[in-house]
Amino acid sequence: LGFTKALMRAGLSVYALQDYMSRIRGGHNFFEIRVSERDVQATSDGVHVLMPFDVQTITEHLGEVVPGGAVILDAPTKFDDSAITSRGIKAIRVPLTAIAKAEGVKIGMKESDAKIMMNTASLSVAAGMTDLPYECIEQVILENFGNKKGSKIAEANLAVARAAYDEGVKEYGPDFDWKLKAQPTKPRMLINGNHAIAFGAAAAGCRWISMYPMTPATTVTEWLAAHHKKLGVVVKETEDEISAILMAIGAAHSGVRAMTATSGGGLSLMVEAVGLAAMTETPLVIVDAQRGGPSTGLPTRTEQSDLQFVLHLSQGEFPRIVLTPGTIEECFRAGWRAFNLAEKYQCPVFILTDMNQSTAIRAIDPDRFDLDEVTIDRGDLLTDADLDKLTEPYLRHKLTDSGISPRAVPGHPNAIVFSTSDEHYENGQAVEEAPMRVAQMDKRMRKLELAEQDIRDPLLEGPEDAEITLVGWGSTYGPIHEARLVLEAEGLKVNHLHYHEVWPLPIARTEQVLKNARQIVDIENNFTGQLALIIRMMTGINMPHKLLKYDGRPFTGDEIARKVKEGVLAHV
Amino acid sequence: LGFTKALMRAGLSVYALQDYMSRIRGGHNFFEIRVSERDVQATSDGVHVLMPFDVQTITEHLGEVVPGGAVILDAPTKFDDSAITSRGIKAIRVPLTAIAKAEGVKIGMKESDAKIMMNTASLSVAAGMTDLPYECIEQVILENFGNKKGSKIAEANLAVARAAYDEGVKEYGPDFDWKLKAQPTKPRMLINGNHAIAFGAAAAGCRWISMYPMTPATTVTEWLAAHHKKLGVVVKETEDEISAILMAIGAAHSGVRAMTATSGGGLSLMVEAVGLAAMTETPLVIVDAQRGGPSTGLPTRTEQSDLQFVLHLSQGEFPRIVLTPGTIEECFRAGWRAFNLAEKYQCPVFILTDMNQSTAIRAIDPDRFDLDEVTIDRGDLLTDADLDKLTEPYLRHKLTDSGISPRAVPGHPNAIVFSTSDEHYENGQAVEEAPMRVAQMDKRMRKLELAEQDIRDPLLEGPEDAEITLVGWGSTYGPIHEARLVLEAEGLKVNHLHYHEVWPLPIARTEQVLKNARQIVDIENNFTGQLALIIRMMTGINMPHKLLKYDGRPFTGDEIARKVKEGVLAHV
Amino acid sequence: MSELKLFNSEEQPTWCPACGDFGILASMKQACAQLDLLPHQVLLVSGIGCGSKLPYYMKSNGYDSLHGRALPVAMGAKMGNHDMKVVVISGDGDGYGIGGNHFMHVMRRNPDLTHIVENNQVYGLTKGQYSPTSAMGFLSSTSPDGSIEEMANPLAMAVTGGATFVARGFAGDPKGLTQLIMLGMQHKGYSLIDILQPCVTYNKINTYDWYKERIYKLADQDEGYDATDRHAAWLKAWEWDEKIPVGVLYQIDRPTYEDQVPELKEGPLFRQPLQRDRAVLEAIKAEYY
Amino acid sequence: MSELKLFNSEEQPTWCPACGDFGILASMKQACAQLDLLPHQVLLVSGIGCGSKLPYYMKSNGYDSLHGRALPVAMGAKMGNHDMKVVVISGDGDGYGIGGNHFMHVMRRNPDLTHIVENNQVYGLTKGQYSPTSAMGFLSSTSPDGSIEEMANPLAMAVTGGATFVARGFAGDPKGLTQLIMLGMQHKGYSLIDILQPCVTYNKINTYDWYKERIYKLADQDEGYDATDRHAAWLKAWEWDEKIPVGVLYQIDRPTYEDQVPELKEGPLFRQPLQRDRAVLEAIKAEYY
Ligand SMILES: Cc1ncc(C[n+]2csc(CCOP(=O)(O)OP(=O)(O)O)c2C)c(N)n1
Ligand SMILES: Cc1ncc(C[n+]2csc(CCOP(=O)(O)OP(=O)(O)O)c2C)c(N)n1
Ligand code: SF4
Ligand code: SF4
Ligand SMILES: [Mg+2]
Ligand SMILES: [Mg+2]
Repeated sequence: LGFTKALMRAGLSVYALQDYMSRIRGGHNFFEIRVSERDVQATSDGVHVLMPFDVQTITEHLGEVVPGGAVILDAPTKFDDSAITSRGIKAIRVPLTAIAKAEGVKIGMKESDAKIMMNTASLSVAAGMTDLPYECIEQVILENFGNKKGSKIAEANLAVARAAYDEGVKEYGPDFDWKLKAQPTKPRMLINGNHAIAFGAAAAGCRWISMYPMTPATTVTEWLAAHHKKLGVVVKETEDEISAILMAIGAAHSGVRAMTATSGGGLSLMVEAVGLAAMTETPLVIVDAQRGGPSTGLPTRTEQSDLQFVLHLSQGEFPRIVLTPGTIEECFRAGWRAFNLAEKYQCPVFILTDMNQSTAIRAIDPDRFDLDEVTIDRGDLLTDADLDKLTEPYLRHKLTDSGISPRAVPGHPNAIVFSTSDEHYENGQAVEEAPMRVAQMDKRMRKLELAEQDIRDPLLEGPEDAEITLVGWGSTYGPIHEARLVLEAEGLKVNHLHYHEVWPLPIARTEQVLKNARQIVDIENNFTGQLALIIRMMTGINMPHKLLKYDGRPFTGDEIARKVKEGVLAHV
Repeated sequence: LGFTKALMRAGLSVYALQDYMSRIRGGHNFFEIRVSERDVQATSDGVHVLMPFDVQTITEHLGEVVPGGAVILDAPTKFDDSAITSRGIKAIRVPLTAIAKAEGVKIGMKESDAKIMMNTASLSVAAGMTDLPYECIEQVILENFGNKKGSKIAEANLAVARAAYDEGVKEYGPDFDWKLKAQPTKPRMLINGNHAIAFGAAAAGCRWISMYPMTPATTVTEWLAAHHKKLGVVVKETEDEISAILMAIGAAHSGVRAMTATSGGGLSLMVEAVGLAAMTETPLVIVDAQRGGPSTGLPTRTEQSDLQFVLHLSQGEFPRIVLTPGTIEECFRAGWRAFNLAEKYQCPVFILTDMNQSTAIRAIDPDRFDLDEVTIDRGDLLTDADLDKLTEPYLRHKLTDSGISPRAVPGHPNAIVFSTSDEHYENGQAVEEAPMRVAQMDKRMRKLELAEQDIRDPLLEGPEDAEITLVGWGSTYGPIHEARLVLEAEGLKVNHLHYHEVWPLPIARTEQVLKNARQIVDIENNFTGQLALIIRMMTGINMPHKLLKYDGRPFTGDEIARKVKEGVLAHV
Repeated sequence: MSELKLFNSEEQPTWCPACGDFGILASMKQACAQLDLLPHQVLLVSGIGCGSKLPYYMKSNGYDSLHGRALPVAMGAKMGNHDMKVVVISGDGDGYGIGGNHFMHVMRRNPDLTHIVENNQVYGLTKGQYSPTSAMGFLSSTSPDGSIEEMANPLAMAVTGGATFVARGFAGDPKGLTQLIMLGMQHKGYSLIDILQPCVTYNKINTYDWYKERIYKLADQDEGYDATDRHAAWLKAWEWDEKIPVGVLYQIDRPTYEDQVPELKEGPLFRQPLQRDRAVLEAIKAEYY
Repeated sequence: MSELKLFNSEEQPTWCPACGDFGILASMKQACAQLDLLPHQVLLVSGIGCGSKLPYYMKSNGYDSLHGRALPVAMGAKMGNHDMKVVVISGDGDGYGIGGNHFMHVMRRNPDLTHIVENNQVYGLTKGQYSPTSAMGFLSSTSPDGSIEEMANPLAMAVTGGATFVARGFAGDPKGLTQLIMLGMQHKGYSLIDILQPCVTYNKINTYDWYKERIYKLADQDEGYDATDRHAAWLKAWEWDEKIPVGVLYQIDRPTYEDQVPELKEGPLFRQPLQRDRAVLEAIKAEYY
């Protein structure tokens, strides 16, 4: 994170992706940096500096480094540099560990502890050879350690940084082509998708999250837990996901804006309760951070394979809303909008994100993280004042034209609130008779028609009259966006239809754009092309050309651009 | 049941549907009889004799009784007969309770106990007035009580029957038009769908069922429990549905043909484990007896609203097979075929039935309950002999062209069997690398392509060149079949496309029939027209005309025929 | 005390005549009235089962959830509004079987809930399968040769598992039961009230008479009994076949979960404003600069 | 005894250096070898978690199921083939948290399973949230002010809940642990072995030293201790803060579940033929005439 922050400070767009295996320590970790002046939305195939922290990484990721780029190695690393240099890439060996230990020992650290400062060393060398002002590094280190871990370690790191930085400037700077021209800029935020969602939820007045830990969703909760004092949010870890969603339903029934967050396996355990929320018309927000499936699958990899599941889970039929943010801004917006939609339509609202978006850190303009945009709409929620005026008995599930029944929470003398998972009369008592069953079913389903007008149209970027239309949803926004720019640069007329709110499906706009599209390419991080299937189910529009990736890795812009050109439209 | 059996013995086709509310006793129970010479597949709007056991029933079901028909009432019943007679229906008052008590007391029963024999009385009166030979009644009573509950009660019932029967013949027979002409016939079976499924499973060698009680699925288990000594089936009631499916998975992993049975709510709890079975390629049979949803919904009513759920449940993407029997014969076949498919494709197989089909009793020709048709195909299951020959290490998830990996069960010295819910190498060890992930994903999904050829085409009844094509699946077979005959009789050219094995969708045949169809009517017991949506998703074929019913009641043939004629093709 | 009739509902119970649940319903209403509560101050959260239908038949806020899931819903509702008297209604299959994990973990947390279990030692609504509290050898449609599972002892589990109030009642003794429910509702923390409830239709073993022959009131006899002694309570919980104790087996003081959640100090969570202080949010944004 | 190396796998454990799971893995292999078992005679069924990765690193039949779900899978597998030695591997969150309901009900049934719980009092694989066995006040990312839940006592629950063998081991004592695992695997019925397992990365409280300072071997001291006495075992299970007993707390004889299932008398279920006797099926058809 440190280096990325430094780059951002230097006014450069940064997108950093930390790749790690399903293990706690060890495993191969690396840090890749891609630098550019325009807003970067995705990892690129072109890495300029690779800082591997073990040998395995070099072999695995060398291919991504561009000619003229560099790999920074700890001097003693056992590896045949020719494998690197033969590709026209510099193999830069610096005694990273040695520097780290040396500086560490000076201030009386154990060698073993000092060792980890080699990361600081490696990043500082990179900074040095790319002419990044030393102040950037210094500033970041002070923040990272100075406050948190006590100034002693901070100084040790600074010493390491200084030494390594100078080495970078002196030894390798001269013949390294890629330079980071720092440019003045206003401060920007460096944040990942899960924090953006949690932040959005907090801004919307969420005061309850009950959950059970599951990667990659846990950080949503951990963020709220870390800020619970500031925000007055109650965080409850439960015995399992069944309890997690049920407690959220209970809190919501009492009138609190409540949510839960999980990943596929946990969502599978929540299925029955989602139906309960729908039947009792309880507003509920559920975050599903997708990962490679099925089952435990690829727990630390990314995928977009829960869309159909989320649309059809639980027995019977009921309205639900599904948001699929694809950028930090959209994550933030989904975070607060979900609560408004949940209370307006008194139904479950899903926020679908994925491993890639949950963990990928991006630098954005704080203004795009727009607090003024946040509105709070509790829908038809009866206030004490409203209830004071109530004369006839309160009917929780009153039949209305809109399908929305004025909602009271338990506690007011004028309104006994009764609800059940059984089909019910307007007053909530269980019903068997056909007419009321039909009326209540129709009432609930009417809410979906209304919600369709509330759902935001997919984003269309690029010319209306494009030759190629790229279709995607969620976290593929970044790489598809990049690909579109690449293809545009090559003179192709390409546009991009991005679904950030997918259900109820915005049918009108979908037909408007896709019926006239010349050639459509459906791009999804899954095997079956789930969005394409849903669009065909609802509109009949078929998208035979698909670019589907299900190896647990996110797309890159270059990859999409290349495949679209090559016309490789089958499974990748 | 007793009377229906009597009718069947008399060689008449019988379809009896016991309607009851979500309560144990009390509530309004009734018995309706419809008589016909041809094979009856569904309840009819035309009831000939209604035997209500309380007043509520009369008012609710009088409308179904045909003019000239009769309602048999207990003499003291408080009810204004004119409401009945005004419709040209006979109100037949017999001192049912009195007769019952009288005869009961004779043999020293408590009056309160004797009272229930009024059912026998009521049925016997009906038998008498319709000229059904007394022997039929006698025989049935002897079976029902004689053996089970001790001859004393049997005799009491016989006495009641005799008295009531004579009364029926003498007093009401003369001016009652509907007569049951008993005709000699070979013995037939009177059985419901759940028993047929359980029977099929038993015939296929199912030796394990773990389950948690849930209406209307429980009778599948109860049937196996009642026959466990004869069949050597182990029945395990568990703490919840999660445990139920997991134990079945464990037993299947050990090499046993294992199953579980539940309804929507329980299925919701099984979702995560279905993914486990798919990922570890464990053969598993799951019966889902649908009822009115969502959530607890209409627990004792029927619906077909779990189809989309079953096709998309659990995170990620994996192959599954879905059977949707619509007749007793198809239930029996699904019962045994499911195990062959599960072991051939090493994946979860669902049998979707519903409340209506689970409980509705029908008389069928024992030959149609065909034991010779039953085959046992364990797919690529390695025998001890195979394994003895094994030289190289055994690979549970070997990559093959067919996608099917030869399956060994744990226990043989030559084959260490290792499996995991994580994505894995061929030997079962967890994998992170992209190429093997892709290879395993492709391998699993290939099984679905193969299965598609194994799945039976939908049944097409009626002329190829029909003006109207009625499309349905599962338990709507009966009423749609009836409707087709009715419409045919009125000179319309109608055919019926019935899906009894729905996934993988038999696309070729579907397109062949529906692409050429003139006017299609999709008929489903749900709100959204789920089969129609799936067909559109997979073929693009749209069926705008829908006859959808979601009030918890099954369709009747007359109802469908009428609605199709009226062109009422919107929600009913 | 408030008026009993305030809690009467128009709904006709669909329970079998003489079902033990009638007595429990009566005692519930009595207890609420005698505690001077009003219908809108009470929230009954139930699962699914015969016993779980109780909220339909009593006028008060009610939420009939899912089979086995009443406890977590109730805890969430209580956390959302801790001014509400929240009572959980469940059956033995519901509360101890499918709902067992919530039972085990919610009691450790000690939220101020009263958990009533209508324990008829059978699955009633689904027509008579054995339940976790059915005795070994119990015959049912799923145990045709008799159950071969050791019967669960929910009271001993509760005493061991962290419940701060553990009691047993009998549906055949409305007066005593009313007292017990009142004590449970007055207790600050998680209170379990396991109620012996004859199922006249599917449990022909544990009948009114069967229970009457065995039960004795803790108060009557064990004068020396100390309900604050966890050890004594555990031993008492094992009395069954010959004599069955009814009354409060165990009761101690421990802070409730709500007491320990700082956010609830400013009053019920649902009353707290949604709008967050702009400065606070800006400060958090700054963390990311 | 069979050869230890037969159980060695090629896989490199991904556990953190010095993780307590290494010791448990070593003892598992030792126990199997000393019991003269061969890899194909053993089936390890695990959940998901750091500890649940154990089967990857030991050569034998293995089935890594779902988080919290190992027990029912294992019981099903055992019922399908009761000649197989089935061992369940789980973590504290896995076995007592999300898997709590299976824990509670499977032990009542007493199938012949050995249930090993690698209890590090924290959620390891998900990077350090508190677990049901975390102490009150335990600081973690989901309990920033310290846990406010009474810590679960799985041993007392097992003694109360019907387990027929209840033991505690320590990952830091491979010899003693091997012995314990052997005893558990030799026991006919459900045996729980709760293993104190230091998580060096996320549990900085319950470290090797913390445990070493407290544990004592039941055998060494309590000479007079009678492990067949449920009551004594329950009391023993409460010793914790100052001194922590390791060894067999409780062991009794009770028929296993398999013993009571008539269908299993003719040998393993999976060996029984699928083809049913035609006459039997025809007879059943006749019931419907
Ligand atoms: C998930 C789920 N599984 C099963 C059922 C079916 N079911 C309804 S009530 C019940 C058990 C009833 O027994 P108990 O909880 O003891 O209550 P009782 O009827 O005896 O009062 C069952 C299994 C359900 N509604 N939901
Ligand atoms: C249904 C489900 N919920 C959550 C998770 C995420 N998860 C994996 S392991 C784990 C807990 C690990 O703790 P524990 O069981 O104590 O094992 P340890 O890692 O400490 O050995 C969790 C919550 C999951 N895999 N599945
Ligand atoms: S079945 Fe049993 S518990 Fe249910 S209502 Fe009837 S008597 Fe009561
Ligand atoms: S996180 Fe803890 S339990 Fe997991 S491997 Fe590391 S030390 Fe072991
Ligand atoms: Mg019960
Ligand atoms: Mg743990």
